[in-house]
Amino acid sequence: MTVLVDADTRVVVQGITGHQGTVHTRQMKLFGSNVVAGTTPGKGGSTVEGVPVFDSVEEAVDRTSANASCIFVPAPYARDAFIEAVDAGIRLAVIVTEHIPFHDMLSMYHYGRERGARIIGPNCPGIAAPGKSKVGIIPNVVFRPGRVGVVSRSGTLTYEIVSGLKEHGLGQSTCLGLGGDPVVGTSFVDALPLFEADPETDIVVLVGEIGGTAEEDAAEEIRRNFTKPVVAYVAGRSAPPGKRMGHAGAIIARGRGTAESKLSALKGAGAEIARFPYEIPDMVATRLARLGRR
Amino acid sequence: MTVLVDADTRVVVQGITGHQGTVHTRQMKLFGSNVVAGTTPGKGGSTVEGVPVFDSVEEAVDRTSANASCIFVPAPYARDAFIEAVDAGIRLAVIVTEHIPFHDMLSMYHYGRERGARIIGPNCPGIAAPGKSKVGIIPNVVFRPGRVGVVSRSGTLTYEIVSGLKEHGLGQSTCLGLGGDPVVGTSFVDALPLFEADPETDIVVLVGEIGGTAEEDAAEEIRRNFTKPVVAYVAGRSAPPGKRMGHAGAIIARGRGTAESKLSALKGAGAEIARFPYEIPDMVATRLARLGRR
Amino acid sequence: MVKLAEWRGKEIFQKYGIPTPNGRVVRSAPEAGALLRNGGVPLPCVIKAQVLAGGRGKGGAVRFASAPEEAEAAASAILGLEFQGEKVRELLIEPKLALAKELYLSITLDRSRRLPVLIASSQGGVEIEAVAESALVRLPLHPFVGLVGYEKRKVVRALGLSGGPAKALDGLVDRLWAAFESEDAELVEINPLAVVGDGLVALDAKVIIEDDATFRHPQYAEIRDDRTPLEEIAREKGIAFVQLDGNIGVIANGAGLTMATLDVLAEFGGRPGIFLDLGGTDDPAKVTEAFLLMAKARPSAVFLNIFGGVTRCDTVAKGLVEAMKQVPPSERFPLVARIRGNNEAEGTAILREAGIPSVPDLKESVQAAVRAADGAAPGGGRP
Amino acid sequence: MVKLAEWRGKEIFQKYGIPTPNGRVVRSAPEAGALLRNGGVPLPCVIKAQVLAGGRGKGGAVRFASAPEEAEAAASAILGLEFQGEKVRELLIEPKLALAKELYLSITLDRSRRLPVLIASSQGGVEIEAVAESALVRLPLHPFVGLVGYEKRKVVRALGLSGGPAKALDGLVDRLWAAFESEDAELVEINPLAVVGDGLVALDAKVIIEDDATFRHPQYAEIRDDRTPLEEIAREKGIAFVQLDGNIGVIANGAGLTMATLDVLAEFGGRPGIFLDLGGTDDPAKVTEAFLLMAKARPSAVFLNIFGGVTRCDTVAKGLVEAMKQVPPSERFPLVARIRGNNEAEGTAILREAGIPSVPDLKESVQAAVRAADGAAPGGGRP
Repeated sequence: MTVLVDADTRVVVQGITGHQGTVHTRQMKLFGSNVVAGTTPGKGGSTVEGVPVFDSVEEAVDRTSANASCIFVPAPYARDAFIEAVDAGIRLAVIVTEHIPFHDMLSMYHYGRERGARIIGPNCPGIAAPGKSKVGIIPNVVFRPGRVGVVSRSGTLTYEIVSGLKEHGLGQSTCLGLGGDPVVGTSFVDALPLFEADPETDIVVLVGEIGGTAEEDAAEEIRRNFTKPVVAYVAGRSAPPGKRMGHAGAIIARGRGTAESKLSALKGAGAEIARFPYEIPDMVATRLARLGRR
Repeated sequence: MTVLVDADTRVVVQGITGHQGTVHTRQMKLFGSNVVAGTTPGKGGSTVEGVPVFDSVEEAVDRTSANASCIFVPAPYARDAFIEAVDAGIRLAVIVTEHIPFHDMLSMYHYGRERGARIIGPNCPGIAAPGKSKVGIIPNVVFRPGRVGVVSRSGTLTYEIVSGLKEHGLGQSTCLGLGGDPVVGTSFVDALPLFEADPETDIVVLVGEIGGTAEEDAAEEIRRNFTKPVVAYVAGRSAPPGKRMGHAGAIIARGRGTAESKLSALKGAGAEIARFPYEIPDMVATRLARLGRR
Repeated sequence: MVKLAEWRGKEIFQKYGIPTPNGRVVRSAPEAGALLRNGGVPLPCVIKAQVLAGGRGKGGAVRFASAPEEAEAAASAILGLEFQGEKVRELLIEPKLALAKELYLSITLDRSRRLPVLIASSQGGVEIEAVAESALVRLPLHPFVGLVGYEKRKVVRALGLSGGPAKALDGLVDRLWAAFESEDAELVEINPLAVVGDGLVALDAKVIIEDDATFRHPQYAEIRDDRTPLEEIAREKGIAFVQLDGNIGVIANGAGLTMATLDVLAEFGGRPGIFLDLGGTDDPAKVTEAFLLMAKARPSAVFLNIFGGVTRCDTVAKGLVEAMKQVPPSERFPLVARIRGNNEAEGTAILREAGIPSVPDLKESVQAAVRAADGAAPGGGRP
Repeated sequence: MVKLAEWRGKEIFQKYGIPTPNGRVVRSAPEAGALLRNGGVPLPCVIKAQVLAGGRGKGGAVRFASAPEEAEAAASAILGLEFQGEKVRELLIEPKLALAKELYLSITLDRSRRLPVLIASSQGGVEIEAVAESALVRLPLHPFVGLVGYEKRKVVRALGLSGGPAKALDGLVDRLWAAFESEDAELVEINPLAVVGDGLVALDAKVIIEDDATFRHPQYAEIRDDRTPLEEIAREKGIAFVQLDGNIGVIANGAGLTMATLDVLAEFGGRPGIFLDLGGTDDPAKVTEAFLLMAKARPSAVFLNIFGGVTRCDTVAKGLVEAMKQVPPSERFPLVARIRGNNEAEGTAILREAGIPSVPDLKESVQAAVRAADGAAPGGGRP
């Protein structure tokens, strides 16, 4: 397995008959993902993009042995959808849905934790392992298989950066878009050990944002346990304090959460800092060359 | 480690300044347990039976490295006491307290499960590994070190049976009194794998009661995964249906929960059935002799 | 366990917003007649005995009436009835509703999974034990998350609902769950849950509150259960006391030991008449009270089987000796004692001094107790 | 995020049983005088400006009065004030209480732990950011179990309470927790929490409700936030729109890309004036609306930076071309576009046809945008 997904990943799409569910089912299939089932209550028996639709995840798992879920269900029903997936035995759920109340996410996260189920997201691009499988919505065009791991709190900025890597001939092992909501199922701290353990990843590009302390926590994890090189970029250095930038939720508290705090923590942990997205490919290439990998 | 406790077990007694807390702290120490701390809010700084008392479990763990708790706190506060122990890092709690509402136990059980903390009890005798450690209230007089494992839903009936084993020269590896409440932290099904994995246990005596389906579930576990011999006794064969016998909670549903159902399930799983408590020692001795252990 | 009468269960349902018929409780036939004549409950109506025992319907204690006089006659007929020793003292009078369907819905505890479980069936109105397992849906519910969408959809499917009733079910199961949780219930059961027009109505209510949770709900502690008068006194004193058909009184500590004692007694031809479980105590006065209570039940003989743990042998011995002094001559009984465990030596010495030998072997002591009971006058004391 | 005015926060506190002073809201000085003359609020009283911005106290917008006339004068003085662009329109008048102590208590979210966190300090009445970390207690709370005994004891110790106030705290934190949970709050803050006599009173209330949860609480969706009028219109259209001090408008999709764009702009000397995050959309009409909104803010130039994912390049291009047709001549602006990702070829073709080149390189496109802004009249459109 490459970090979280590989060719054995069998995806059920919850909310497959919705517009985004349908569009991204097609995109996942084009990427090469094994999308085995979809669910929409009341629409069981139909097919979407050649994928059989079931009324419940339980049925989908029974009939297709799905082992990962991609959730497009609208925010008010997302909590229920995730619990349904867990109860049906799913242990990896990518939640694409945005605007899920964080109170719901708290109960989802802790329910999942009790049952051993991992959430990626919500409001996230998801997971893509080029040449293997994609669970989520990252555009297919940006990828190429390789040995660079990418982990990010952002959406489109991730696409931008992965696309830049590709243009410079730098392929990716796995790209993880964690989402930037106040409560995420998988944080940098949770994701880094997966890349550390992945024999197919040589270097990790970490893409952060101002707000919260996920990057500071990541720095601590890198310092303590992470042995591979890290190139980090933190967006929002020049954002005005006190204003929220979309869903970045720049709540800056006691000196933590600022770009300065994040950059100095990451630097202190041994990460190389890119000042702009377009600097990343060269830095990665140089570092890989030093490792003798390129 | 012998099943759950051994000489490295460091016990904190929650509610140590209460009557039962004090009495059993002394008994545990006489047994040889390493009781390192007690707690009672507001009584920090005093000592009970030579054991330092703290205001909180957090303090007790910080100062004494306690790693198991024995809870005597009254029922209305027992849930809070257990959560306090888990939050302080305790991963094994024997809850002696009786009359804890099962709704509280549900939240305790699932909270503990999320955090990886095991409950024995509530309303239970606890754990005793003769010659090593005791966490709970089983009378010290009944024990002698040996290789018979005992696991039971009953209190005094367990003492009766262990005492019988001792009188016949049959020592025990670990004795686990699980309690007979509607919701217990550790059931037969959870306990049997511990005995299976314990190199110091040659045979297990399982003591059940009518009501619930814990014995039927145990039979299933024995059939599938348990390789050591089992001698089983189920109390209440002649109890009238529909009447509750104390806290045994004889809710008998759909043919399960009766003595017949339990006995036939256990027999079907290969356990030897004792018809009366006083038959157990001979059956154990015979079986051990066949194993070449006596 | 505090079993609530139907009308109390319906009060709880109303508190949580579960629809019930708009009924009233009466305690006499004239009261029933007046209620209906004043339009307090519209006609036609149903008159239901408020007893905890089952079999009301078959026993003629649920009747319909379409005029006040008819209702009055029905009420006076039902108020005379008795169910398993329980006399009918209260009647619930409700409007008779036009039902399209009778369903079953309940929440109780699944001990094995340590989860509440919701049980639903489209076959309501009959004892749930009589419904085939294949016609039931059982859903374990997580206490931290309650009922979620897919579970409700399963219930709707199991009950064969659609349209208005399906929509009504969505909120109804949430409310039933809230009642189960917030009232510390062991069981909340609606049987039948009726489809009435476009909605759902709870035609019956069976609610059992957990004894141990009455510290959070003192109102339930006052409610009488289906206990005999002696059982009720015992409950107040914190002693588990169960009356049966035999003639031997058994006093033990702990449910398991009590039941094992019973098994051995039965093996040797004894007929247990009372079980008394002392539980865990170190107060000799409580032991004395237990013995005096036992004496009131007039056993042919009493067998005391104690394994000292929390309850120490000397505590029991002291309490017993004190009780023997207080039992009136007319209530005396032959006694066989066996005390083992914590402080066994001290306890045995106290008993020996009072002329009561302790027989340490279980089989022997039981045989002695059976002999003592057989030798005594049935139901009578030792002269 | 829906920030509630103090009086609304206190309404919520009252709903959950958290004691607050018994105050009233007025909107004019005569109304204040009448209220006090009628005894609607007892004297002496405190008059507090109801604004979301901080610094009320220092800004003279919290005053005391011991007579109706004095209160009327204070009210008319405060109603004229403005805080960070927010005019005082409402006053809360409350009885002045005799305080023994001012404490701090709040519950908010700890993102790293994914747990709510309770923060308490004995140093209340000042900005919590100004309180030393050593004078704070932070307790992570589990959403499934709430506050348990040992946590409450920690809070009592941290606040230095005993007796009546300590007892009052026990229930108060449970109620604050209930408010946080049930109202889907991001923050419930009591600062100061005052010891008054033998109890505790919330003298101030800061409650922030989560935007995403307004589907469960439609009443909050109506409440205006601290947004500018254009920001308010954007919010209604589901577009993230932030006004700043510079002159370049930035339209991007996704918060991360928007911020990265800003970082690069700043590097090349650009001064961003408006950020507009399209988010995820595949509706060209929404893109058109966003552009028209941007035009109203009169930027010197606009830089469009889109990486197509959910929002496809052709959707954006279509919307942009349509907007360019609708923007009135007086509001036109120079535009630099960069569109990459999903349907890049289609989007680029649509733009090219409309005479708008897409510059694929980020650095080059930013430099072009900065040049365009520098060349344009400040704040003005292209002639």
